[in-house]
Order: sequence, then structure tokens, then C-alpha cells
Amino acid sequence: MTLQNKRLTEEEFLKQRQEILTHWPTGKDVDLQEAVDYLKKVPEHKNFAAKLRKASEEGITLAQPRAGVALVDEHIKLLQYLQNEGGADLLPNTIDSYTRQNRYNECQVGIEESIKENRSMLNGFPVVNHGVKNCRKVLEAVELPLQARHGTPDARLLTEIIHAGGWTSNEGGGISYNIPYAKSVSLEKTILDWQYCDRLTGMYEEMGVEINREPFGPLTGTLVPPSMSNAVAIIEGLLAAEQGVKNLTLGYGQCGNLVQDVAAIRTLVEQASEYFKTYGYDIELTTVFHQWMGGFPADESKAFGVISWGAATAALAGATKVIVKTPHEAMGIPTMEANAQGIKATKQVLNLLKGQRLTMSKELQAEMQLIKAETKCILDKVFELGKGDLAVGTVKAFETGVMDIPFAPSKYNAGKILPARDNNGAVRYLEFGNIPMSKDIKDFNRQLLEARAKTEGRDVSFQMVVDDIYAVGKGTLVGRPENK
Amino acid sequence: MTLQNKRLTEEEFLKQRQEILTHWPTGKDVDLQEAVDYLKKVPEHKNFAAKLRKASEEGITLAQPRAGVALVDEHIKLLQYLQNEGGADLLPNTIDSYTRQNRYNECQVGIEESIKENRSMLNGFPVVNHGVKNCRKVLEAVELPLQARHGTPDARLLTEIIHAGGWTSNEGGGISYNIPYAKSVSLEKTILDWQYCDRLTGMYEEMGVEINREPFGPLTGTLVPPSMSNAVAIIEGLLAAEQGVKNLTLGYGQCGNLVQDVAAIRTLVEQASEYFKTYGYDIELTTVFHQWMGGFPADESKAFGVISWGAATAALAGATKVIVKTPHEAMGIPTMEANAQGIKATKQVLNLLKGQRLTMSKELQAEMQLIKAETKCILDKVFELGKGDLAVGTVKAFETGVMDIPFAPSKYNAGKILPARDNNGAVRYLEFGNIPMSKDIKDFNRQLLEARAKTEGRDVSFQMVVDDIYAVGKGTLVGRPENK
Amino acid sequence: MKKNIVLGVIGADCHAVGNKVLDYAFTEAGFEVINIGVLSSQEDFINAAIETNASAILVSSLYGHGEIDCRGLREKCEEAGLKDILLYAGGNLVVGKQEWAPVQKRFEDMGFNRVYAPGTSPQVGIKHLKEDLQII
Amino acid sequence: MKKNIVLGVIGADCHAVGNKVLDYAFTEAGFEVINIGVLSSQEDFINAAIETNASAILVSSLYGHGEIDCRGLREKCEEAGLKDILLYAGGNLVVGKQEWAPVQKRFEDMGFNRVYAPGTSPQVGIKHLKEDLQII
Repeated sequence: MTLQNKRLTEEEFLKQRQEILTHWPTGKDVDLQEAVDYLKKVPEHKNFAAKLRKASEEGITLAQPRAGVALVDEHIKLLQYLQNEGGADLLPNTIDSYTRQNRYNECQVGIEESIKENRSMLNGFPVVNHGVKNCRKVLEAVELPLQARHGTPDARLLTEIIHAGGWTSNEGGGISYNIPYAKSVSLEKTILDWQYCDRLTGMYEEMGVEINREPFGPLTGTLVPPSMSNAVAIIEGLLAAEQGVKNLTLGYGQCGNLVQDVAAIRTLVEQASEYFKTYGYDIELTTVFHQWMGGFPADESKAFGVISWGAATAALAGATKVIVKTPHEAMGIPTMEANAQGIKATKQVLNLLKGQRLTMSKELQAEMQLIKAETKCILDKVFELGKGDLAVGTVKAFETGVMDIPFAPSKYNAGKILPARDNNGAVRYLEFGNIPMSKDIKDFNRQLLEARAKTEGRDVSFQMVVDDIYAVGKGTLVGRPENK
Repeated sequence: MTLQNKRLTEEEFLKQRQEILTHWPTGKDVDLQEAVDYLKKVPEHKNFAAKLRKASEEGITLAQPRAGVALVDEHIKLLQYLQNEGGADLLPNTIDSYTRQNRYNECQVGIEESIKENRSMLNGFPVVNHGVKNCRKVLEAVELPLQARHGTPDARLLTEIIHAGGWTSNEGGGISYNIPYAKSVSLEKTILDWQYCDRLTGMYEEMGVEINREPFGPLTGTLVPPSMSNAVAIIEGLLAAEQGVKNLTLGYGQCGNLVQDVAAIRTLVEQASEYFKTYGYDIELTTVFHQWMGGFPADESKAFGVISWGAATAALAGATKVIVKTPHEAMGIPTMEANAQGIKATKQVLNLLKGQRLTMSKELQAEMQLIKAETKCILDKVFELGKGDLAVGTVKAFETGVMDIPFAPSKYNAGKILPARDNNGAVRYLEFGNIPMSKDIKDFNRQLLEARAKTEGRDVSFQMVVDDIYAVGKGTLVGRPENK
Repeated sequence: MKKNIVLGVIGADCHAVGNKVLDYAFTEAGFEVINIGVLSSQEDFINAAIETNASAILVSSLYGHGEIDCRGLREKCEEAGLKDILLYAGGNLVVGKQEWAPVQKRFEDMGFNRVYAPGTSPQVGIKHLKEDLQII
Repeated sequence: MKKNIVLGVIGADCHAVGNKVLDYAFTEAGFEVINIGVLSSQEDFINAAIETNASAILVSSLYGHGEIDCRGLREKCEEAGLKDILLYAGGNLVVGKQEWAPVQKRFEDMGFNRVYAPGTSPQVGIKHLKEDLQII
């Protein structure tokens, strides 16, 4: 199949589908019409798209944790706890890493070991192995909308199963679930595979069932300049829209400088809306803000500080939802209790800040203009490379380093750019690689980093980047030299 | 003695002093020249005024907890823990409530019971009973500057003892340690008594020892409109300056709306500086921001949210220091561990926000103008009532309700005004009592509260005030009706 | 006829906010509240109760010294002839975060009829007082 | 002569940031780093070690499945003729917050020479590696 940004035909879709559903025995339980009938009976308060719309209209920010364990009953217990004790507004099903690599046999080992050891030996819920019936069992055990959160380059079978299982949101995208999550899967392949997922979502929409789709905003979660993550989000939004997706949540991971973070969310909405309008898509757009995705302090009190500041930024930015970290973040996967603690701290801050927004200032305006200009430089070139076809352009943009995600594992990513913080903690481009920014933008980024270097009495260098990666874990935003 | 805002003569001061030092046997150990010699040997990093100056120059916000227990060795252990484990930048000595009422005999009972029961039976450090030598013992056991924090209407003996003991900062003032802390002590008396404390500070300054003074900003800590607390802070600053105080920290207690809180701190600095200049005082001015002083949620995770948001506001406002709450706040006096946790969460947020400020917007500008205008209405009338004498004017202002602190216990407070939050959570005047605001200001406050009432489908009423008092403890800033 | 109740904050405690809210809530609930305010001694409570023929004394303590301040109040009431007067206590009664059950027990042993943990709504006290005074 | 070391992230784990930083730090410290990157199998580590005659294999695992992924690595190294090769492991090796001592013991029992808790600085590993390889 040749990649192009065009809605899959029914024939193309069904041909793939026939094969996909055989990838694991649970695939045979998926029946689209039966699934639609089931989903139409799911009450509105458990529909992800509807709950996001309501939050957006009310101007509030919803809190959603990450959570998933190997066994169904344990997973239900976990979600119920996050709902009842934590007060989560939306529930996740974090999928384990074997499923993300389509290694369902290893999931089976993990499930069996988890039963034997009486603790989860998987870092998430192996949803393909558990199948449609168990997805519904989970949905019926809770009173909130459910989403799959994973990192699966080829999520076609997973997507079939979760939606048939009544989960009304799916995270991912051809870029955002490849470049940060895979080593050697081509972008052509993942964009095609996610066109399938988006087309399935589109079909549900056409059959009267609302399904939310959420490209993964933070990418590698580590010093990703807002213009790069916004460019990815807008592209994935446009690709999804072409396949018939109607309810979209675009995301961004906290960098830590308030003005930059607020500017990133606001420009994401403004710029994405412009592109949707230009290309004729009618999209219900909401946003998700990810609390700090980088290294966390091991001390739980300090972690609460990081979590709460993320919650405050989400509220001040006016994000529709915030993805919540936990006080155990530095230690790996949290206990149920720690997970609920993260939600409670977050919701307290969201409630205190209800209705408060960062007010417009010349600094905020300047930052918004900068992010928009940078994003436009990238997107213009992507369209140019694809001769108007966004899917083709995206593949070529990664090939040529026009798009480039810092610290990504994929060999399809150029890995030439380097980010670092300026004196105010905003993330700037230290090395542009082949990103086609204007000279003004390049000079401005450089100038900000030179100012920091001067403050610190050292040269702009990779050591600055390393210091920034570990800074939050050590208690600061900007990684200053130790002797400073 | 007749009250007037005029520096005490040496004769007046010494006459009082002779008597004051006999109020409890420890008074006889105070020797001013010996104290000056001792204080001159205190290293600079343990001098409160010097540390605040350095922080102000560097543009950072320092964190200070509250803490005090009955026995000297236990108190030292507590302060060392907050210094080493908590990472406090400044240390407090919170004084017990009997000392605050000069009931030193009851302190003695508390000290003895504390020894017997092996737990502190007092809610603070009974500094007068412990005397100069023990103050020095505490100072020598830590590596940070020390302050007394109390709530003592007549703190003359306490002030003599703490400064001779090497503590280089004292909280309080004739208004702020009377109206919220006493029931039937006249303002004349407390202003006179605090003139004594301020004069003593001035004498130390004249003898070459820097002592910081901090009027207590938050007053009753409950929905105090910023213009009222700023008016009190400016008056106490001016009264202190007249007595020779040079290093002043003016304070404000978080209300919860970011724009209003930042506006309050900034106007406090700007307006106080103008008054100091007008009246010819040369003052080194810093600010203190108090994390939320009202009811806290009992859940510790939620409390961390409140604490962290306070820390973020302090940083964004550019306050010189922040007074830290703990996750045990709802339960009363915290354990040592909980106290350190509050500091750690706070410092993490302060570090992340180092250098970040709320940028100027038209909303911030408008709020600053409003606070300044309201404060000026109050201060103009105070000067008018005193026929130019600020001390006399203050007494008359409270008599006539021109100054009026909400929810204060003092019978010298009119208690006619009522505050409530607007739709954004900013604290407004619901009832003005006799506060002489312009019609524009009154109309504007009323209009904001009517807008909230309309949102909530009820009338502006005392129930709204009650709902606001308990709102943060229940998880929100604005106390909306339950059925909303 | 409205029942008289004496309300106040005991000891060297000057926390006035809750006191004003309790005054409002109990008044709204139909009681005649004699509010002696903050910084009140045991004698202040007893004198007010005698003068107004009160049915109950509601003692608040927010600053952690409640245990010292409340000791002997029941005995002094008895001596003053307030034989069956209801004694309620609430607030932050002790220093620090302690297990609630033993605190409650200590106050009940001191002769208090009802003892309230931090954060209790005024409505709970109102309900109990109506029960204890057999007001329907 | 520089010592060769194989660096990689084992299993279905795609955390690349630490990997890139370790590469930088060990290279700076004078080692020749063969970085096989994320999503590497036991075989990938062993093949790279054989091809480059490496002195040590540094295994990272950040996603909690390290225990499953690392099992049998020592035995496979032996089978492949890598008799005395140093095996180091670090990252977030197990699912959830667990007591560290038993985790370390489990990995040592699996044949790892050094096992690192979450948050360990690269400098600690560099120091150990120099000791273990007797580089002064």
C-alpha cells in the first residue's frame, strides 16, 4: 500500500481488518455492529468524548492518572480505588510494554507469573490477551470513561479490542507512538497502521458512536521544544481528521517555564484550529497537559511540589485535562495509594484555580508568536516535502531531519537537534540540526542560550543539556553547574 | 504616657525598661552592651537582616517554617531537623500562647508537665521563662538566622530577651499583634508597647547591630481584603521606622487568587516605599508571603496541593520569603517530620520557579490600581483622624471603624465589615462598615459580588462568607452552594 | 422558648473565626447564644451560664492547650451549682496529630458530654444538642 | 588502550534518554562505548560483546520488567564463551516501589556483578567499572 494522506477505502480497511483480527485469538470476538450496539448503551457519563466536551464548555480541567496491572480483577480494584479514593475524573488503562511490541506470548508469561507471584509482573494491562469481554468487565466496574494509554507502534488489534470493549478513547499516533517508542519501525508503517486506527474511530463516529482520539503530546518527555511537539500534534490531528476522527485531544508535556507552557497550550489550540479550518475538517478540539515527564525527585514531598506545580500550570493554561504523576514517580510504577495521592494533590490545586487563567502579557504574547512562527517553519517545509501530501511529507521530514525529536530511540529519527533551557527555564533549540527555521529564530534561540552560558560562566555545550535532564530530579529547573 | 508617633526619648525608654526587666526573673540577665558585643560576634549567615538582603538582591524567595516546643533541648532538636532534613532557609521560634499573654507562671506549669509527660504540653517555646542563655544555646546549635514568631500584645520583655539572646528578627506590631490576638487590650497600650520594642531595635541598629522587624501581615488569616492588610502593614512599618527600625519585612497572607495575591505583594512594596520616602525614612524593605492561613483539607495530599500553590504564588509574586504550612495543618501542631515535608515541597516549587515572575497584564495592573486606591482611602482618613499623627489616627480609625479587621476577637475592633470572594476567588468587601472608600470602589466591589451571587442563584449574604471560610478545607477556593 | 447556651474559646486562645461561625450557626438553629468570645477562663464560662440559666456550655479550643485549660471545669460547674449542665468541647483539643479515640476518652473522663474532632461541621453539634436537650 | 563496553536498554523498553546520557558519560570517562540502544534482546547484547571483545555489558531497564528480561543472561553469556565478562544492571529494575536490598540480591543471584538502584549517578558506575577492570 502506498502511503498518502487520504481516507482509507472500505475495501482497503476490510482487507487489513480480516488479517489483523487473526493476530491473537481474542481478535475473533470483535464484531463491529455488535460493538456499536453495545457502545450506544454506554451511559453518557462514561463516554470520553462527551465528558471532555462538558469540561471544555465549563472551562474546567479534568484529572486523569496512569494505571494498569496484569490481571483483570486487580486492574479493576486499582481503577475503582483511583475513582473512589483518588477522585479521578477520567480513567486510564495503561497497557504493558510487551503488548506495545505485539509480543502477546510474553504477555501470557507475564500474566501467568503474576498469578503465581501474586504481584503484577507486567507494567500494565495486557489488553489484547484479555480481550473484548474483559474490557467490558472493566468498564462496567467503574463509573468513569475509559481510555487506553500505551505506546504501541502497531495498535490496530488493540484499537479493535478496546473500542469493542466499550473504551471510548485511544491515545497514540503514527509519529508519537513510533519515534519515542520504537527503534526500527518505519514511519510509513506506523502512519499507515494509525490511519487504520483512526479510520476505525471514524467508522464508529459515522455509526453514531463518539470516540475520542489523543495523539501523544510529550513525545520523549525530555526537553522537547514546544514548536516541535506542537508540529507533531497538529500533523497527527490532521491525519486523524482525514480518516474521520471528530473528537480530538491534542497534548503537550510540561517544560516548566509558566509563560512557555501556557503559550504552548494556547498556540496549539489556535494553530491547530486554523489548520483544521484550512483543510476543511470539523473537529471538536480539546487539550491535555502532561505534568512533568522527566526525572522526578525521589523525596515524596518534593515530588508533591512538582506534581502540584504541573497541576497549577495546567489550570492557568486552561487545558481540558491533565495527566497526573505520583509521589513514587522516581521509583518506577507507583502503588495504588501513591497514585491516588497524586490525583488528590492535583485536584486540590485544580479546584483552587478553577476559573483562573494566566492573563495576557507582552511576554506571553511574544512567546506565543515565537512558538507559532517556529511551528509554521516546520509545517511549511513538511507540506513542501510531501508536495502537499502531509503523510508523505512527514516521512520525508523525518528522513531529512526537518522534523527531529530530541532523545528519541528510533533510527528513523535524525537525532541531530539538541535542546537546552534558557535562564528562565524555557526550553530552546541549542542545535537545530536540519530544522528549517528562519535566521531570526535561530539567532534568538542562540542568544538566549548564550545569555545563560554567560550567567553560568561556561560555554554552551552538551553538558548543559545533561545538567538540564537531571535538574528537576535534583530540585531545580535549570541545570546550573554545581560550583555556581 | 500620651500616645504619639514620635521616637521615644532615652529617658522614657529607660524608665519603662527598668520596670519591664523585673516582670520575670530572667529579665535581670539582659545587659544591652553585653548583648551588642555578643551580637557583633554572631556570624553574618546567622543574621536575619543580612540574609534577607542577600535574597532580595538575588531575587530569590526563602522558605521559613513555624515551629516551637516547650523544652530547650527538644526545641533545638526540632530546629536542627528543619534545617538539615527540611532545608529551611530561615528558622522560627514560635512562642507558646501563655507567654503571648504574659502568663509566665502557667508557662512554668507547661514546662514541668512537658517534662513529666515527655511530650510538649505547650504550643510553642516559652522564651521568657527560658531566658537569654537558652536563646543563645538555641542560636549556637543551628546555622541559620533566628526569629521570634508569636502574637504577643505586650512583647517588651520577650523582645529584650530574644535580641540579647542573639535572635535577629522579631515578628509583631501594635495593631497586628493586638486586634487578631487579644480581646480587651487597648490599641493605645499595644502601640506604645510596640514603640518600645521598635525603639529597642532602633538602639541596636544605632549600636551597629542589624535587627529585622516583621509586622504580622495576615492578621486574622481569614478573607482579609488586601487593602486592609496592606494599610496595617504600611502603618506598622511607618511606626517602626519612626523608632529607628531600618530593616523591615512587610507581610501578606495568601488569599488564593493569583492576580490579586501578586498585586497585593507588589503594591505593598510600591506603596510602602512611597510612604517611607514621603516621611523621610530610609528603610531596607523586604516582603513575606504567608501560605494559605485559613482552614486546610485534612487529607495530606490535598494539603500538599495547597502548600505548593502557596509556594508558587510567593515565587511568582517575588516575595523575599514565604512562611510554610505543613500537611498536618488541619490537625493542629505538626510533627517534626510533617513540618519538614512542608518545607521540602515548598522549596521544590521555589526552585522550579526561580526567576519566574507573573508578567504584567492589564488584569494585574487593574488589580494593583484597585488595591492602591483602596489602601489610600483608608490611610488618608487615618492621617486625617490623627491630625497628622499616625499613632493617634490609628487608634481613632479603629474606634470609628475606619480600620476594621474581619473576624478579629478584639473588642477595640468594630467588626462591621464582611469580606467574600468574587467569581474568580479574589477577596472583596461585602460590607464596608465605616471604611471610607470612594463610591466607585464600593460599587465595583458590590458589582463583583453580585455577579457571583447571580452565578450561584442566591443573594449576597453572610452564608456566602461562611461558605468561603470553609471552602479551601473542603477543596475549593470559592464556597459555592452545595447543590450547585 | 429558646434554650440559652454559652459559647466561647477557652484559655489563652484567640482564634475567633470558628467562634463567630458557631455563633451564627447555633443562632440560626434556634438557640439563644451567649457568646463570651475568645480568651475566656473557666470562671467566665461558669458565670455566664449561671447568669443566663444556660442549658449547655460549648467550649472551643483551637491552639492545642485544651487539655490543660479544660481540666476541672466539670468539678467547678458542680461547685457552682450547675449540676446537670451539658459540656461540649471541640476544635484542635491537643498539641499535634494524635489518635482521636484516646483524646476523646480523656475529655469524656474529664466530664464532657460530647467531644468533637478537628473539622467537625457545626451541624453535627447542633444535631447532638437538640437530641441531648430533647428538642424535636 | 580503551576498554570496550556494551551499553543498551533490555527487553521491550524504549527509554532512550538515560541511554544517551550514559553513552556520553562513559565515553567522556575514557571507555569505548558500543551502544546497541533501546529494545535490545539478550542476544543483541551478547553478539555485540563477542564482536567487539567487550569487557563489560551494561544493562539498563527503566520500565519495571527488568527481572523477567534479565533472567538467564549470565548463563547465555557463559554458553557464548563470555566467561568472565562483567554484568552491570541499573534503572528501575522492578515494578513498583520495593525495598532495595532484596531486589539487589535477586539480581546478584542472577549473576550480575553490580546492581544499581534508581537515581544512581553515572559517576558511581564509572568508578566501579574502573575498579573492577583495575584501571587507575
